[in-house]
Amino acid sequence: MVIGVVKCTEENLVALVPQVTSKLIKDEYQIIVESDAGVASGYSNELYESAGAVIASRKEVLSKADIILTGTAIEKTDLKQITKNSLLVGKFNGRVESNMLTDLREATAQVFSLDLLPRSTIAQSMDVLSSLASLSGYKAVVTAADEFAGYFPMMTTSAGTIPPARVLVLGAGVAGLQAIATAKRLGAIVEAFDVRTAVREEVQSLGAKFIEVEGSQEDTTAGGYAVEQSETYIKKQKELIHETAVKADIVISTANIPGRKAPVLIENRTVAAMKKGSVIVDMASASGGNCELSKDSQTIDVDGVTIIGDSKLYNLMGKQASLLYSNNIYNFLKYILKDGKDNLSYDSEIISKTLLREEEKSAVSA
Amino acid sequence: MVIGVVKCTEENLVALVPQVTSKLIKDEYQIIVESDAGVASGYSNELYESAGAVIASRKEVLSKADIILTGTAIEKTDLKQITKNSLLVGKFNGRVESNMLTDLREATAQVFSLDLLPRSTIAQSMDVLSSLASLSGYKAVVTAADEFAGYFPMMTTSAGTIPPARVLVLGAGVAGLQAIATAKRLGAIVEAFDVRTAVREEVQSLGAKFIEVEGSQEDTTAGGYAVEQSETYIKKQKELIHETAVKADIVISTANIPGRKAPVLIENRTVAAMKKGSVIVDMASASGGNCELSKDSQTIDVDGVTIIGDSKLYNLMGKQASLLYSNNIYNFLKYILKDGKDNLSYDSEIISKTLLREEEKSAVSA
Amino acid sequence: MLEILDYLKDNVLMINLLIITIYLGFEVISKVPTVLHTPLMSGSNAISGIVIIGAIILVRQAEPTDVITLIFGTLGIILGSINVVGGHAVTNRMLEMFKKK
Amino acid sequence: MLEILDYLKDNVLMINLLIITIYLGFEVISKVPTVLHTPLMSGSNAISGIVIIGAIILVRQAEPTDVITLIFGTLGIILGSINVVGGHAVTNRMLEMFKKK
Amino acid sequence: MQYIELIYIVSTVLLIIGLRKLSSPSTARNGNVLAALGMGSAILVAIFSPMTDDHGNLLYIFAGILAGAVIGLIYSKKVEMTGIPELVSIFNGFGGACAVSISILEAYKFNSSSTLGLMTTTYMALFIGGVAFTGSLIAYGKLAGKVKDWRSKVSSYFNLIWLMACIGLIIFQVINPMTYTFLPLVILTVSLIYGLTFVWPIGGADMPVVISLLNALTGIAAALAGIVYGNMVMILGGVLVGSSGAILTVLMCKAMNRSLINVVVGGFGASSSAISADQGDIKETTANDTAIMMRYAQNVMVIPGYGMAVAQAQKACKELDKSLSSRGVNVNYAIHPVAGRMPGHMNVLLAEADVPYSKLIDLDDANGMLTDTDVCLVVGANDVVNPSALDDPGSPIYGMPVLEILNSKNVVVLKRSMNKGYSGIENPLFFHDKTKMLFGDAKDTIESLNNEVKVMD
Amino acid sequence: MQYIELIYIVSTVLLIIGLRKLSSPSTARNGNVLAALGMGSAILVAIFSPMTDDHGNLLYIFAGILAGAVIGLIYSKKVEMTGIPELVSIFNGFGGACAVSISILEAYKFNSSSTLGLMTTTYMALFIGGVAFTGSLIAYGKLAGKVKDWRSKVSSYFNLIWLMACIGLIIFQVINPMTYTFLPLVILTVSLIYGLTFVWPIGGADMPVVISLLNALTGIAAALAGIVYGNMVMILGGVLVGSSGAILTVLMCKAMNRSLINVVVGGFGASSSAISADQGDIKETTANDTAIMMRYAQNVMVIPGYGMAVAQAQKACKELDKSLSSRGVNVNYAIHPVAGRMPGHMNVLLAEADVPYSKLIDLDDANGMLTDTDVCLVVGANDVVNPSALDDPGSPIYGMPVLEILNSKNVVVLKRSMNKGYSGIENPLFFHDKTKMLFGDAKDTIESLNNEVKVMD
Ligand SMILES: NC(=O)c1ccc[n+]([C@@H]2O[C@H](COP(=O)([O-])OP(=O)(O)OC[C@H]3O[C@@H](n4cnc5c(N)ncnc54)[C@H](OP(=O)(O)O)[C@@H]3O)[C@@H](O)[C@H]2O)c1
Ligand SMILES: NC(=O)c1ccc[n+]([C@@H]2O[C@H](COP(=O)([O-])OP(=O)(O)OC[C@H]3O[C@@H](n4cnc5c(N)ncnc54)[C@H](OP(=O)(O)O)[C@@H]3O)[C@@H](O)[C@H]2O)c1
Ligand SMILES: NC(=O)c1ccc[n+]([C@@H]2O[C@H](COP(=O)([O-])OP(=O)(O)OC[C@H]3O[C@@H](n4cnc5c(N)ncnc54)[C@H](O)[C@@H]3O)[C@@H](O)[C@H]2O)c1
Ligand SMILES: NC(=O)c1ccc[n+]([C@@H]2O[C@H](COP(=O)([O-])OP(=O)(O)OC[C@H]3O[C@@H](n4cnc5c(N)ncnc54)[C@H](O)[C@@H]3O)[C@@H](O)[C@H]2O)c1
Repeated sequence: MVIGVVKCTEENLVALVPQVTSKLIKDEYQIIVESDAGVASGYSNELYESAGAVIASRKEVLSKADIILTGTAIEKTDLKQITKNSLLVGKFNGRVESNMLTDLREATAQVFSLDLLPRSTIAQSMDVLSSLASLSGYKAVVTAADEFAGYFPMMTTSAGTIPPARVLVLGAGVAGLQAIATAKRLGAIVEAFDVRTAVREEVQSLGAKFIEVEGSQEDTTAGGYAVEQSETYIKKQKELIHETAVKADIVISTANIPGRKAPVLIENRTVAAMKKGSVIVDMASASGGNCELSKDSQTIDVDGVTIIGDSKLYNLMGKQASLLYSNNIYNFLKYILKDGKDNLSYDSEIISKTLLREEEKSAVSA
Repeated sequence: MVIGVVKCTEENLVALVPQVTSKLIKDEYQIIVESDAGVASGYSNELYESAGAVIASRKEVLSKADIILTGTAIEKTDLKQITKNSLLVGKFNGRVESNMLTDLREATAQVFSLDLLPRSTIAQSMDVLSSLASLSGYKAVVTAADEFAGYFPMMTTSAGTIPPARVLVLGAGVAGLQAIATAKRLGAIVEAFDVRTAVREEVQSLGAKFIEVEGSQEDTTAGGYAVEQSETYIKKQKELIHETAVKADIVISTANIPGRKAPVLIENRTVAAMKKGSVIVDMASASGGNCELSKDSQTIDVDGVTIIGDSKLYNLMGKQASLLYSNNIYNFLKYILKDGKDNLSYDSEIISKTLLREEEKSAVSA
Repeated sequence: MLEILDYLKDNVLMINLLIITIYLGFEVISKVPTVLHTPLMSGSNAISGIVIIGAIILVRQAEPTDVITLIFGTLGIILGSINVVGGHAVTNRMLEMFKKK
Repeated sequence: MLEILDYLKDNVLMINLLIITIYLGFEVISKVPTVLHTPLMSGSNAISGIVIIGAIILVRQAEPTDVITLIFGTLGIILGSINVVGGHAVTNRMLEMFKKK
Repeated sequence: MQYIELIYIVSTVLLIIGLRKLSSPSTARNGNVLAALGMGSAILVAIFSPMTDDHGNLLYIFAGILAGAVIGLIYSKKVEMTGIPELVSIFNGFGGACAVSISILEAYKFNSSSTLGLMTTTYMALFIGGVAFTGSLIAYGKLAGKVKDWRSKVSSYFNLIWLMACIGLIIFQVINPMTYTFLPLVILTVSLIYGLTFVWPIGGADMPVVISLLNALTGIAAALAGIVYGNMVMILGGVLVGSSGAILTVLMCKAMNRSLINVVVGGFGASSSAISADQGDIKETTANDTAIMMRYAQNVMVIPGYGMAVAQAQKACKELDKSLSSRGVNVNYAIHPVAGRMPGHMNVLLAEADVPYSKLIDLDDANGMLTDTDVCLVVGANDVVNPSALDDPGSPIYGMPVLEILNSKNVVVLKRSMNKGYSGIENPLFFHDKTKMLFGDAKDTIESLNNEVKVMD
Repeated sequence: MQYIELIYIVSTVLLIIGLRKLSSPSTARNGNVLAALGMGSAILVAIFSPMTDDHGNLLYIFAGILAGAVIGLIYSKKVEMTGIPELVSIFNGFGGACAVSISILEAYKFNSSSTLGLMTTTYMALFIGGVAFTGSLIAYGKLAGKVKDWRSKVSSYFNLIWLMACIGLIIFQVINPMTYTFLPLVILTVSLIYGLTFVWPIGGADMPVVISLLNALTGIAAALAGIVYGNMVMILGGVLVGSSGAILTVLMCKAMNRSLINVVVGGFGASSSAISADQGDIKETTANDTAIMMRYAQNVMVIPGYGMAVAQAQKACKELDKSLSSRGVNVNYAIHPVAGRMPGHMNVLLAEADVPYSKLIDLDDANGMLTDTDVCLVVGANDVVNPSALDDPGSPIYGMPVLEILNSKNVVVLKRSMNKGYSGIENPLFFHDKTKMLFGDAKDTIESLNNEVKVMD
C-alpha cells in the first residue's frame, strides 16, 4: 500500500518525519513524499530518501497514494486529484466551520481530521492536540522569558535582591499545564486558573497555586472540555483574573472552548493596569483570543506591555512538532488499518469521530 | 554635590535607574539626568522627575555635574565639556586598548572604569562584571532555548519519548555558572568546562558535570582570572571539547582572558560535525570569540547550526541590567565618597585599580 | 486472705523474682519491629518448650514399674522435644531472610 | 571454693534475682539518647540514695543511750535525704526543657 | 555437685539474651541460637543432675527426646514459608500437651500431705496447658483451612460460663482433694474443651494473634510446672515467655489495629474479612511486609501515575529509592507515556525530586525489564497498568500499550481506595493474585515504607 | 502486718519503671516522679514498719530527713544549669557517705556469731561507699574549678597498689575479725584516700563519665548495705542503679568516643584538651547538643554559604527544616548577596530543594531578625559572616555588609575544618564565645542533626 505525504502549505508541520517514514517502510508500506515537504521543519529530501522514501511531485503523490497525509491545510484543487477511495489524514480543525471543511466533506476520499479525536485514554497516542498543545505550552513560557527583560527566578545578588517573576496561566489544559511546569522550572511564582475546577488538583500537582472562582458550572460529560459559563460567574471570574493579572509579569492564556469563540479573560483595563515590561502570550488568539487586544500571529506593544498572539507556537519548533505529529499519525494509521484499508470499523469511536463526511454518507454507514 | 547621568550612546544601559536616583537624593545629592537617558532601558523621563531628578540637556549635565555617570561609552567632545576636577564613572572596558581609552586617560577629569575592579570580596557589591555577566549567562540559555526547536527537559509522551537537550558550557565564570544553573533548571543535561580546575567544585555544586583536561596551567595569583595555556594542553582541550560539543544541542561559551583575545574553543570542524538545529551562543565574540565562525553581535546559520555571537546579551534585558548596574555604581560612589569627593584614598585597591590615568599622574600620587 | 499475704511474705524473694522477670519480659520485647513478630513468636514458643524438663524429671523419678507415668512422661518428653527442636529450627528458617546478602 | 558454691546453692533465688535485676538495669538504659545522659545519671543517682533506708533502720534499732550510733545514723539520714530529695529535684529541673511547648 | 544451679543460671541468662536478640533483625539469628543453647544446657542438666529417688529411665528420656527432635526437624524443614504459622501453632500445642501430661500425672500423686499451694499450681498448669493444647490445634486447623469459621451470639457467654466451671472445679478439688479420684480427669477434659470453644469462634484472619496468645499460655503453664518441681529455669523461662508473649500479642493487635479485648471477647476477624466481602477478592498488605519484600529484592520497579502527582510523593519516592539502593537493591522508574495528566507529567515531578534521567525507563524497555523485576511498586497509577488493555477486547482501552507489570514477581499497588482512574474503568490488576493493595495517601505510605526499610538493620 | 513486703515490691517496681521512663525524652519527667514516689513509699515503710527491737527514735529520723530535704531542695533550686553536674556529684558523694556511716557502725556491732558473708558484705559496702564519697567530692572540686588537674606516670601504679591494700585489709579483717578493733577505721581511711587518688589524676573534661561511674558505685554500696539489712528495696534499687549506672558510663564514653579502660587507667582528658591547644580557643559541640538547642528554640536562622553548595546539603537542610517546623520551631534562611560563587547561588540550590521563597530573608531584613534568633546555623558560610568586616578597619573586607549573627543568642558553625573561605582571611567569629563549631561535611552533619531531632520525642 502506498502512503503519500504532501507538503503543508500553511505550517511548518510535515506529516511524516524520516524516522517514522522508515518505521512505516519496515511495516511494508511504500512512502512517496512531495519534494521539500519537510524542509520548512528541518527535514531535507535527502533524509527522506535515505530513509527509503521516494521524492515526487505533489501531483504524483496525490494521484498515486492510497493514503495521503498532510498537515493542517489542503487546496480544493488538490482534493480533485485524489483517487476515489483513498484516505486523507490531517489536522483540519474540524470543529470550526470553513470552506476547506466543506470541500473536505464533499471530497470523494474519506477524510480524517485528527483534532476531532475523542479525549479518551486509548486515543492518547494519536492525540495531536495534546502533543502540539503541550509543545506550545512549553514554547509560550520560553518565548515569554526571552521577551521579558528580567530574571524568572529569585536572585539575591550583591547588586540587590531580584524578586521572582510572577506568572499567571489562564486555562490549565494540556498547554496550560505544560506552561505551568515550565515556568515553575525556571523558578517563577506560578498561579493558574481554569473553569474546570477538576483541574485544581492537576495544577496543584505541579506545585502551582490554583486561583478559585466560586460557582463554576461543571460539565464533566463534555469529555474534559469546558462549557460556557453563567453571566455572574464570568463577572466574578473577570474581577479575580484582573487583580491577579495586574500583579503578574507574565500572563499566558490557553483558554479554549472547542468550536466556539475563546472566552475573553484579559480586558483592556487589565492590560492598561499591568506593569510596563510585562508580557502576555495569548494562545487562543486564533479563536478570537483570551485577550481583547491580542492580534492573531502578531506581537504588539500596548503602552509597555508586550502582547504575543499565537495559537500555533509549536510552529516555531517545527522539527519537534513534526516528530510528535507524525508519531501520532503513525499510531492512528496502525489503529485504523488493523484489518486493512478497505474495511475500517466505523463503529469505533476513534474512526467515526474523526471521519469528515456529509450527513447522507454517515447515514449510510450508520 | 551634583551627580549627572549622561545617556549611553552604545548600549541600553543607564547609570542610574529611578529607584536608585531617589536613594541618592535621600543621601542629599542633586541628580541631573540627560533627557531620554533611560528610555532605551525602559525608564522614562517622567519616572526620573517623579524620583526627584532634574532632566537636562547632555551639555548641561556634563558641565554642571561634579560626578558624571554613564554606561560604556563617551565621546571625546563630551570629555572636553567636563569641568576639571569632577569625576567620571562608567564601564569603559579598561583592559582593551582603544582610542576612547587614551582619550579618557588624557581627560582632565578623574575617570573610573568599573570593569577594572579587583575581584575581591569587598568589591563584590560594585562588581558590574559579575552583575552583567550573570545576567548574560541567564539570558544566553533563555535565548538558546527559544532558538532551539526542541524541548530542554526529557519528556515521555504518548507521541514518543523526547530525550533531554544536552548543553555544553565553556568557561564557568560568573556567566558560565549562571548559564549552567539556568540550563539545569530547564531540565537539560549540562556539561561544563573551564581551564581553572578550581572551578570544578563550583560546577559540581550546581549539579552539572565538569569535563576535565589534564595538565591545566593554574595561576591562582591572577585573582580568579585565567591565564594563557600551553600548546599541548590546548590540543588536548580542543579534542575533548570537539567530542563533547558534537554531542551537544546547545553550546554556550563564555571563555575570556581579560585584556587578551578570547581562546578559540569551537573550531570549524566542530561546527561542521554538530547536529542540524543545534545552537551556539558565543559570549566572547567581542574579544574575538570562542567560536571561529561566530560574528560579534550577529546571528548566523552555518549549515543548520545557529551561531549567536553576542558579548552583551544583558542589553536584551536593559531594564534589569540598568538596575543592577546602577546599584553597583551606587555602592561604588558610597565607597569612594566616604570622606568627600576631594580626598579619595588612592591607596585603596578599589580606587587605584579603577582609576584611569597617565603614568606620571600615578607616579605623583604613588 | 491473710494466708495469701503470709504466703507472699514467705516467698518474697520468689515474688520479686517473678515480677522483675515479667517486667524484663515486657522490656525485652517492647521495641520489636513488625517484621519480627512471627519469628519472635515462634522463637519464644520454642522456649516455652522448657516444660520438657518437667517431663524429664518426672520420668527420672518414676518407678520402672509405674508404666503409666513412664508412658505419659515419655509422651510428654516427645511432645516437648518436638516443640523445642522444631521451634528453634523453624525460627531459624524464618530468619534466613535476614542473612546479609 | 566449695563454700562459695554452697552459698550460691543456698541463695539460688537471691542470685537469680540479682542477675536478672542487673540485666534489667542494662536493658532499661541501653537505648537512651545522648540528650538524656546527664538527667538520667542524676535520676539514678537520686535512686542510689535508697541507702538512707539502712540509716533509718539503724537509728530505729539504736539504744537511745547509744549516742554514737544515733549521731552517725542521723548524719547518714541527713546525707541520704539530701541525696534523694536534692537528686530528684535537680533532675526535675533538668528535665524542664522537655516540657511540651 | 552444686554446679547445677550455676549452669541453670547460665542457661536462664542465655534464654533472656536470646529472646532479647530475637527482637532486632540484625541479631535475631544469633538470638535464636543462644536461646537454643540455653535450652540445651538446661535439658542436659535436667537429665544428668543428681537427684533424690532417681530411677534413671534414661532410655525412655533419650528415646523421647530423639523421636521428638527428629519429627520436629523434619517438619520444620519440609514446611514451606506460607505454612510456617500453622506449624508454629502445632508446636505450641505440643508444648501445652507436655504440660498437661506431666501435671495430670502429678495430680494423681497428691496425698494428704501435699500443700494447698502445690495443688493449686498443678491444676492451674493442667488447665492452662490444656487450653493451649486444644486451642493451638484449632488455630492450626483454621490456618490450614481444615476448620471453618463458626460463631454464634451465645458462644462468648458459653465460654464465660465454661471458664467459671473450670475454675470452680479446680477450687473444689483443691479444697477437698482426695474425695473424687476422677475429678482431675474431669478438669482435664473441661480444660481441653474450653480450648476448643475459646478459639473456634475466632476468625481465621486473627489466628496469628491467637497463636501468640496461646504461646504465652504455654509459657505460663511451663512456669507453673516449674514451681511444682521447684525448678528455676522452668519458672523463669516460662515466665519470660508468658510476659513477652503477652506483650507480643498486644503489639500484634496494634499492628492490625484491633484491641485485645475485642479479640478475646470474639467479634474477631470482622474488619479484615470486610474488604474481601464488598469489592471482589483483593489482598491487602502492610507497609511492613512490602518493606521487607523490597529490602530483600534484587530489582524494584516504581510505576508512578497521576496519584504520585496528587500526593506529591516524588521526593518521598526518591528517599525510599536512596534507602533501598544503599542496601544494594536496584530501583528504576517505568514511565508510561500517558501517566499523569499532561505529557511529561512524571518527568517534571521526578526531575524535581532529581531522580537521574538514567533511572527513567520508557514503556518498551520497561516491559522488557519487568520480567526480571522482583517487586513492582505502583504509586498512584491505574489506567496505565490496566491489563484489560492487553487481554480484554471489550475494554475501551483495549489495544493501548500498557506496562505489563504482571510479568514481574510481585505487584504492590499504592492508592487511597478502590476508585477508578481517569478513564473510569475497572482495573482487573487489583484483583489479580500477584497483586497486593496498600491503601493510603501515596506520600504517607511511601514514607512509612522508607522507615520500615531503615529499621530493618 | 505483711503488707510491708507488698509495698516494698510496689516501690521496687516504681523505681524500675521510673528509671525506664527516665531514658526517653517524652516520658523522662514522669519517670523522675514515679521513681520519687517509689523512694517515698519505701522510706515511709522503713520508718513505720513494725520491727524487732525497735526503739523508735523517730525524732532523729524526721529531723534528719527534714534537714536533708531542705538542704537538698535549696541547692537544687539555686544552682544554675551549668552548675548541675557539680551538684549531682556532691549529692552522689553524700549517698556514698551515708553508706559509709552505716557500714562503719555495723562493722563495730560484729560479734563472734556474725557470719563471714555478712562481714564481707559490710566491709565492701564500707569500701565502695568510701570511694564513692571522696571520689565525688574531688569530681565536684574539679568541675567547680576548685581542684586542679594533677597526674604523674606513677599515679596509676600507686592506685593499683593502694587498691590491693584495701582488699588485703578487708580479707584479713574478715578472716580474723575481733583481733584489732581499730582496723575498721583503718579500712575506712584507706578507702577514703583511694577515692581521692583514684579520681584526682583524671582530666576535668572526663568528669561526667567519672561521676556516672561513682554513681554506679554508690548504687552497689547501697545494694550491699541492703544485703546487710536483708532489705529487698535497698538490694534491688541499689543493683538497678549499679548496673544501669555502669551501662550509662559506657554509653557516655562512647558518646565522647573514649574507651572505659582508657578512662580508668588514666590517660584521661587527653583528646578533649587537644583542639583548644592547636587552634586558638574554639569550642566544639556535638550534633546532639545542637539538635536539642534547635529543637527547643523559637527561631532558628540557617545561614547557607558556599559550603552548602559543595556539600550539596540543600535537601538535607530542607528536611531538617521540616522536622523542626513540625515541632513548632520557625526556621528561616538568611541569604547573603555574595554567598556562594555566583550571584544567586544560594537561590538556585534552595529552590532546587524547594524551600519556599518566603523563607529566604535577605541581608538587611535578616540583620533585623537576627536579634531575636535563638540559634544561627551557619552551613558552610565563612566570609559572609565574618565580623571583622564590621569592626576591624585593618581587614581587607572592612566595610562589606555581612550577616551580624553575633546578635543572635547562639551560633553553631558547620564546616569541615578551620580552613579559610574564598577571601582567604581569618574569621574571628569561630573564636567568639557565642560560637560553637560542629566539624564535618555539612550534608552528613545536617542529616545527623535531623536524626537527633527526630529521636527527641
Ligand atoms: N498524560 C497525559 O497527557 C494525559 C492527559 C489527560 C488525561 N490523561 C489520562 O490520565 C490517565 C493517566 O493514568 P494514571 O495511571 O497515571 O492515573 P489514573 O489512571 O488517573 O489513576 C490515578 C490513580 O491514582 C490514585 N490516587 C490519586 N490520588 C492519590 C494519592 N494522593 N495517593 C495515592 N493514590 C492516589 C487514584 O486512586 P485513589 O483515588 O483510589 O487513590 C487513581 O486511581 C490516563 O487515563 C490518561 O489517558 C493523560
Ligand atoms: N556570590 C558571588 O557572586 C561570588 C563569586 C565569586 C566569589 N565569591 C566569594 O565567595 C565568598 C562567599 O562566601 P561564603 O561564606 O558563601 O563561602 P566561603 O567564604 O568561601 O566559605 C565557604 C566555607 O564552606 C566550608 N565548606 C566547604 N565545603 C564544605 C563542606 N562540604 N561541608 C561543610 N563546609 C564546607 C569551607 O570551610 P572548610 O573547608 O573548613 O569546610 C569554607 O570556609 C565570598 O568571599 C564572595 O566574595 C562570591
Ligand atoms: N484522555 C486523554 O488522555 C486526554 C488527552 C488530552 C486532553 N485531555 C483532557 O482534555 C482537557 C482539555 O484539553 P485541552 O488542553 O485541549 O483543552 P482546550 O485547549 O480546549 O482548553 C484549554 C483549557 O481552557 C480551559 N477553559 C475554557 N474556558 C475557560 C474559561 N472561560 N476560563 C478559564 N479557562 C477556560 C479549559 O477548561 C481547558 O482546560 C485536558 O485538560 C485534559 O484533561 C484528555
Ligand atoms: N571575589 C568576588 O567576589 C568575585 C566576583 C566576580 C568574579 N570572581 C571570580 O572571578 C572569576 C572570573 O570571573 P569572570 O566570569 O568575569 O571571568 P571571565 O569572564 O574573565 O572568564 C570567564 C571564564 O572563562 C574561563 N576561561 C578562560 N580561558 C579559558 C579557556 N581557554 N578554556 C576554558 N575556559 C576558559 C575563565 O577561567 C573564567 O572562568 C570568577 O570565576 C569568580 O570566581 C570573584
